[in-house]
Formats: sequence, structure tokens, C-alpha cells
Amino acid sequence: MAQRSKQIDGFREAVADIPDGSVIGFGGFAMPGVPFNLIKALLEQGAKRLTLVGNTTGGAQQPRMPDMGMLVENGQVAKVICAFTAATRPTDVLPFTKYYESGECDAELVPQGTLAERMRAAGAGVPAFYTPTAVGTELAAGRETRMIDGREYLLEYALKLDYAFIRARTADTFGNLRFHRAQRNFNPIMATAARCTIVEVEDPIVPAGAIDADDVHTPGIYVHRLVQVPAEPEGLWPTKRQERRR
Amino acid sequence: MAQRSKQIDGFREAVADIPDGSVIGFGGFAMPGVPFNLIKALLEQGAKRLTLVGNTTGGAQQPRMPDMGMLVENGQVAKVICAFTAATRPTDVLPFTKYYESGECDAELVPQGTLAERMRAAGAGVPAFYTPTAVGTELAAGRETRMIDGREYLLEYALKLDYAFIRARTADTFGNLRFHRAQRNFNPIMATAARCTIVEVEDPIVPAGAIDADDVHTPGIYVHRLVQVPAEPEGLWPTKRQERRR
Amino acid sequence: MSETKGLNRQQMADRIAREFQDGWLVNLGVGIPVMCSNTDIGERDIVYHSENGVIGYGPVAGPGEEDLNLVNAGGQNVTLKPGASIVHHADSFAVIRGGHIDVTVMGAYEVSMTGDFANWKLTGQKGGGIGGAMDLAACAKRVFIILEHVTRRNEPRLLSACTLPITARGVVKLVSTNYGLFEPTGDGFLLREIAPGLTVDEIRATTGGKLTVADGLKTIQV
Amino acid sequence: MSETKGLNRQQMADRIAREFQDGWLVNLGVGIPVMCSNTDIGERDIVYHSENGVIGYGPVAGPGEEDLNLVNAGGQNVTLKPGASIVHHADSFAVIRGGHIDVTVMGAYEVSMTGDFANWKLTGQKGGGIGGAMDLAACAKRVFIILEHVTRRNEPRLLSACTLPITARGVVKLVSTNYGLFEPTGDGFLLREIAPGLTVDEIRATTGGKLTVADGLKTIQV
Repeated sequence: MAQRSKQIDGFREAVADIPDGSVIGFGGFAMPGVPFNLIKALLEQGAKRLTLVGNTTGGAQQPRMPDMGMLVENGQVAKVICAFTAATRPTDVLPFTKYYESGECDAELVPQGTLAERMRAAGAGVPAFYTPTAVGTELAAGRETRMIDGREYLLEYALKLDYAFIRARTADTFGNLRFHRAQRNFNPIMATAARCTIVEVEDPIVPAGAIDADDVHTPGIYVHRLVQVPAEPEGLWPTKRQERRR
Repeated sequence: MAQRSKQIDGFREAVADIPDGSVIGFGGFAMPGVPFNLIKALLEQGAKRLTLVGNTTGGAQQPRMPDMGMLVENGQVAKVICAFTAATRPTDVLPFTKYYESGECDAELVPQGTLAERMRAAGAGVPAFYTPTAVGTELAAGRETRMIDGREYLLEYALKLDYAFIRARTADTFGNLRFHRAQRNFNPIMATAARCTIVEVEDPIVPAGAIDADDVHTPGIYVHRLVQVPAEPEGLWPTKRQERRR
Repeated sequence: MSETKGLNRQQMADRIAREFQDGWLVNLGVGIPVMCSNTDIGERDIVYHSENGVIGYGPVAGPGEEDLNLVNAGGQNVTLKPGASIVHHADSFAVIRGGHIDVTVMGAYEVSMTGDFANWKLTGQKGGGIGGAMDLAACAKRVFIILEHVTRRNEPRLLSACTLPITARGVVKLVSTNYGLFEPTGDGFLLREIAPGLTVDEIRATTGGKLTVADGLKTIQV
Repeated sequence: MSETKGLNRQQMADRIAREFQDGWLVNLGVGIPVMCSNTDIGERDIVYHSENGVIGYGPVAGPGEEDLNLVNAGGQNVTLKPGASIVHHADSFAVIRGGHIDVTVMGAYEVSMTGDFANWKLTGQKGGGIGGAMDLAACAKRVFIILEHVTRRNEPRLLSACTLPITARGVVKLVSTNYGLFEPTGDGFLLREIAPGLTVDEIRATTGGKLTVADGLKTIQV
């Protein structure tokens, strides 16, 4: 195994074949683990009618980095599936909001844990599962529930991805990945849920075998393309968030 | 956090309070990761009417090490839930078989992946899920199935444990664990499914913080008691299996 | 957000943090709740959990010690305490959904006297911001809420019934506002402790349902 | 188990292993199937997966190089290849159930001409040994079976219909026995290759359903 490398030359090449209408998951939670460079490449590539999956649509933080909202603003997106269609602070207005309210872009609002579990289920061959989350709320209105041991649960379905865009600290040529700290977040889950997982990698890509088998966070069997993130300014890296006055 | 240690002195103390009727999960697959010392202590402790959960009842391999079958032979077990009630080789006869066939001990035979997923679901607060496994077989007879996207799936329920007995290579005092190679198997899953997880630890237990946060396999929040495995002959360690002639 | 009366934001967080019991696993939400990890509560062993899979973080990182890949639920750079571990998002919500969280502390727009609360959607808004709030509200052993006592228009946020779409029903056990510490009682709120500078009458005038007052009402130590 | 005719156990495994395509993720079951990881199939990149969460193992470990905590599905001590990784049991069966396994190779008592197979329960037995067989059979992209061609009583194991409780229906794509290499065709079996020393007539006499023979029938290279 692992005789050939999954590394490819650039971000443009990594996203070149993504067709219109794809379902694409984007890792990341706040700044850590967001595939900034792949998002930027997809903005340039121009695929249309995409369905994007991620925690937020972005745009609430400064400085603004490439996010799902930019793909919406670029006219590439039919629908987003995420845990926030509005900012956590009610006085903030997300760039996405305008497109959502005008109907130019659709959205499916999903509790964050349900979102993660639906993708985990997709990767794990579980087509549907029950959860107590959102029972009795507006989100559960008209949906199927079931009493189990005296408690009411909501039926949720697996969420499969065509592509996962993720960011990792370390990779070997076979695609085994390690994440640094809170960079992990949705990234390993999305890798299991996608037909094709594309990874932007921070550290120089190492030969297969250089990461001990016990230390792998995401097995290389889930990874299809690796791209090394160049140094700034060519490559995009997390920046310190500007704290806002309240 | 993590100011106090979860380490306790001996295996006898670690299992002393386990009441009759408990549901106990035993990690391990073949030789790696089996909590031999905790099983031995439970044999001496004598709790009755137990329900045991594990991959096999044991007894097929030589040399024989402490296994679930010994607890059955010791009259402590009402029921086992496992993926094998018979040996994988039809000519082998398990010690358990006699008790099962005579009705002295009940058994629930569960496909291995379903068994693992049912415990994962228990730890993850998912009360039930659908799986394609076992559809159309004797195991599915009379049970609830559901068509999803044109395929038939079986409904499976979470399997909660009162106690998990597991074995790890490394632990810190807070209970963060690392497993060596195939020692991992069911152990991390059972830890999440149990109210109380008891771990036998191979390497000297290290201070909290000595295992990097990125390298933890099982978070210490799932671990309640740690016992250091003594050197042989006082402590039990994996031995080389005797290969049998065919 | 104006803070003209009573406790400031960190003090509201501090009062809630002092409720945390030894050995608890505590989830802190975005906004004021994450400030609880800055509170010194002595020798108690508390493990702070964040939705993004960080288990065992400590105070916000000081200038120069930030790891840009280590954040709490609010996106602030935090530190790790000895014994910390990291898991991915599905495993992190397995911690939550599995009932392993002793208490979750969240912000809210409204809390009702029956323990409902609303924190994801404003009136007339299309969509909203759920984040992990519904998972946490449905699954944590306890829900504590921190919020400003009144709106900008001086209208109560502690109400007989929520007017906004709820996040979960009947789950709130304790509420910390800039005016005091409250428990929903079903038909109103119990004022357990009062913030310095406030009077019971002021609080009664800005609280929905029946206001009961704890025997020997204490003033919150700040 | 007597092996009086045709291929020996390793040769049966070798013939199956030569079907593995470059880049495949392959699960090997207990018994003869795990012997496939010993087969040299040249430059092809194959990743061997085991139910216990070992992804990327190689041949059985030689004397003195065994790690007692590293085993395949049969409990044999194996080696790791560069790029190997380890996951826990739920994640390992997520690989399986999620449809990521290109082929699973299993032993069986019986295979039917419609691709059913039986490998977990004998007649009259209470209970049985399922292991991961039902997960693998239901979820892998392909199921290959290795088994002795006949029972000790010289009765066929390749049958019109299974007589034992089945593990899964209609999933078997390829069968390696000591007599040859077969494909279930719905109304019988296609003999693709024949083992050295066997005749088509011998095989026809010990195979259920209609036996068809591949054009220009080759003898299996051993």
C-alpha cells in the first residue's frame, strides 16, 4: 500500500473537476480548520448551483477570510446546510442574510450536533437515527418522532457529501492526517461522509509511515487529494481575530 | 481540572462494589486489549446474575486466559450479549456452549458491527438507529425494518453498560488513555457507553498533562478508575497464542 | 449592550461559575458564558468542554500566548489545562447528547417561569443561529442561563412564557442576570441573590410571573 | 480438514488475492482469507482492513517479530505496512457499513448459485458465530468466498440453494475452492479456472446447479 502519493500540485488543480450541482462540506469552526485556500480556489473555479455544508456561512468575523458566504455572494450556491443562518450576536448582519431573505439562496438550519451526526452517519452507513435534539421546537414541526423508553426523539437522516474540503496540520503521502488542537472539529467527520476528500495541509507532507499508526486522526482511506499550503502571502493561514467592542 | 488521580490500589478494590445484576462490557478482540486482571478480580468478587457484553465468550484459544466464559462457568452470569456464541471453527467447542445449550445462561447474538454501534449509540445519546446489517437473515425475523431510499434497514437500539472493563497501554491520572495497536478495538466505545469505566493500565500511570491533548484516544471524562497492571506473575499480560494444527 | 445596573458581564459569569461543583464537566456557550472559564473557583476540579471538541480548556490566552488553532465556543483563543484532550465534532456532540455534560451555560433572549428558553431566533427573522444550543439544552444534566435582565427598551426577559421560538422546554434550572440570581419556579421566579445596588421592587417590576424572594436574601459578592 | 485434491489453503487464498485491483481496500476474514495478506501480488497498492480497526496490515509476523497487541481478524500476529492506521471498533465498522470496503473475503459453509452464502450457524446449533460477517456481507462492494469444494462426506458446498441459515442474500461475486474459481450465475456456477489435477466432470459431479465452463478454460497457476 501507499506506494503512490495523493499529493497534487495546486489548489486550482485540486478543485478543477468539481461539477455544477455538487454537495460540498467545509470543515472548520471559527478560525481553526477552515480550508481557506480551497474555498478561494473554488471561487475562482466557478462551479454553480452548489449545496454547501458547514457550521456557519461566515462573514461575522474580522478580518474576513474566504468563507461559504463568499461563494454565495459569487452566485455559485443554491443552498446551504448549516447551524447558523444568522450571526450569534443579533446586532451583526451576515453577508449571507441578504441572499437568504431575498430567496436567491436556500438554507436548511440544523442543530450543530445533529449536523455532525448526520455526516458521521453518512460515512458510517447508518441511513437514519433518532435524537432528542430539537424535539418540541419549531424545527421539529410536522416531522416524524418516536417515543423510546418514555422519551420523544426526532428521526434524522444521513447527510452524504460529494466533496469534503478540509484543512489539516500534518499528512503523509497516503493521506493519513493529524489535526492540531481545535482544528479537528468537523474535518474528520466530513472526510468520512464524502466521495472525494480534498485536504489543504500545513506542514510539509511526509512519506507514508512517518506518522505512527496509533497517532493518525483520519485514516488515509478517506482522503483523495492533498495540497500543500504555501507560505504567505500566496497561501492563506489563520489570522488573529479582531476583538470587537461591545 | 485533573488535580486528583483516579488511580486506585488494586483490582480487588476496583471491582469491590459491583452489584449483582450489573451489565458489564469487556473490551478486547482476540488477545489484545482484554482486561484479564479485572476479569480475574470479578471471578473472585463473585457478583451474580450479571449480563456480560463482549465480542466472544472466550475459551477457544490456548493458553486460556481469563474470559467471559469463566464467569459463566463460575455461575455468575445470567446472559451474554456477543457476536459469537459458538467458535469460528465448527470443530471447536466453547466452554460457554454447555451452559447456553442447557439454558443455564442466556445469550443474545449480535453482529459485531451492530454490537459496536449499539454501544457507540448509547454513549452518544442516540437511542436507536437503522442498519443494513442482518436484513433478510434469521436474526431479523419478526423485527422492525424500514425502507429508506429503496433499501431495507433494521432498527437497532442503544446498548448501555453499567460498567466497562477495559485495558490500555498508557493513562494519565485524569484517565486520558492511549491504546497500542489492535488493543484499541472495543475499549474506547465501551468507555463511552458505561456509567463507570474501570481501566487496567500497562505502562506506569503518568501525571495529567503528560499525554498531549492531540494524542489522547479516550478522554478522561469517560474514565473512573485506573489500576496499574503489576509485572508477571502477579499481573496478567498477553501471551503468544499456540497455533493449532488443522 | 448597555450595562447600567448591577453586575457587569464578567460578574454575571463569575456568579454562575461559583455554582459549579467539584468534578463537573461544564459546557460554556458563546458570549458571556465562556467568561466563566476565567473565574477563579479555587480547588474545585472543573473540566470545561466546548462544542468544537476541546475538553479541558482554561482561561482566555494572554497576549502572545495565543494558539490560533485553539478556540472556545466563542472563537476566543484559550489555553489548555493539564489533562485536556481533543475530539472531533461528532465525538464532541456524543459527549453532549450522551448526557455526559453536568451543566451547560448559555446566553438567551428570554427565559420563562416554567424553564423554557429562547436563544436562536428573533421575531420576524428568517432562519436563525442554533449552533449547539438545542443539543445542549436537550441533553445536558442542567441548563444555566446568563442574560441581561431587561431589553434595551427596559422590557423583561424573564417572562411568564417565551414570546420567541423556544430552544427547549422546561430545562432551565438557574438564571444569572445583571440584577440577580434566579430560579424558575413554574409560576414565577425565585430571587436567590440580589446584585449590589438593586432593590427587590425594581426587580419585581421587570420580571414576569410571580417573584418570590429567598429567605435572608443575600447580596451577590463581587 | 482434509485437502486431498487440488489447491491447498494458501493456494486458494493466492488465487483470490490475484483478483485484488490496484487501490482496493480489502477486508480479510478469519481462516483461509487472512492468508491473502501473505500473497505477493506485485506492485499493486492494496490496503488490508481488519474488523478490529487495523487498516493497512501486511503478512503474518515472523518468529521474534510479533507484536502481541497487533492481530488480524483471525487473531494472528501481523505486521504493519507504511501508511497503516488504527481505529476503534465502531469506526472500523463505520468503514465497513459505510461501503468503503472494495472487497471482503470470507470463509463459508455453503454458497448458492444465486450468490447467497451461509457461514454463521450449523444445522441444529443453538446460536452461532456471526462476528463481522453480516456487516461485511451486507455492506462491502463485493463479497468473495473461499471454501473447501466439498464436505467431509464429499457433498457439495456450492449449491442450488443454501440449506443453512444465510449470512446475506445475492452478494457473492466470486468463489475460490480447492477445485477451482467460480462465479454464481443465478442458475448455477461458471467455472472460470480449474485447479491442477481436477477434471470438469469431477467438478460437475460435486457442484449444485448448472455448471458452465469458461471458454478456453485455464488451469490455476500455483
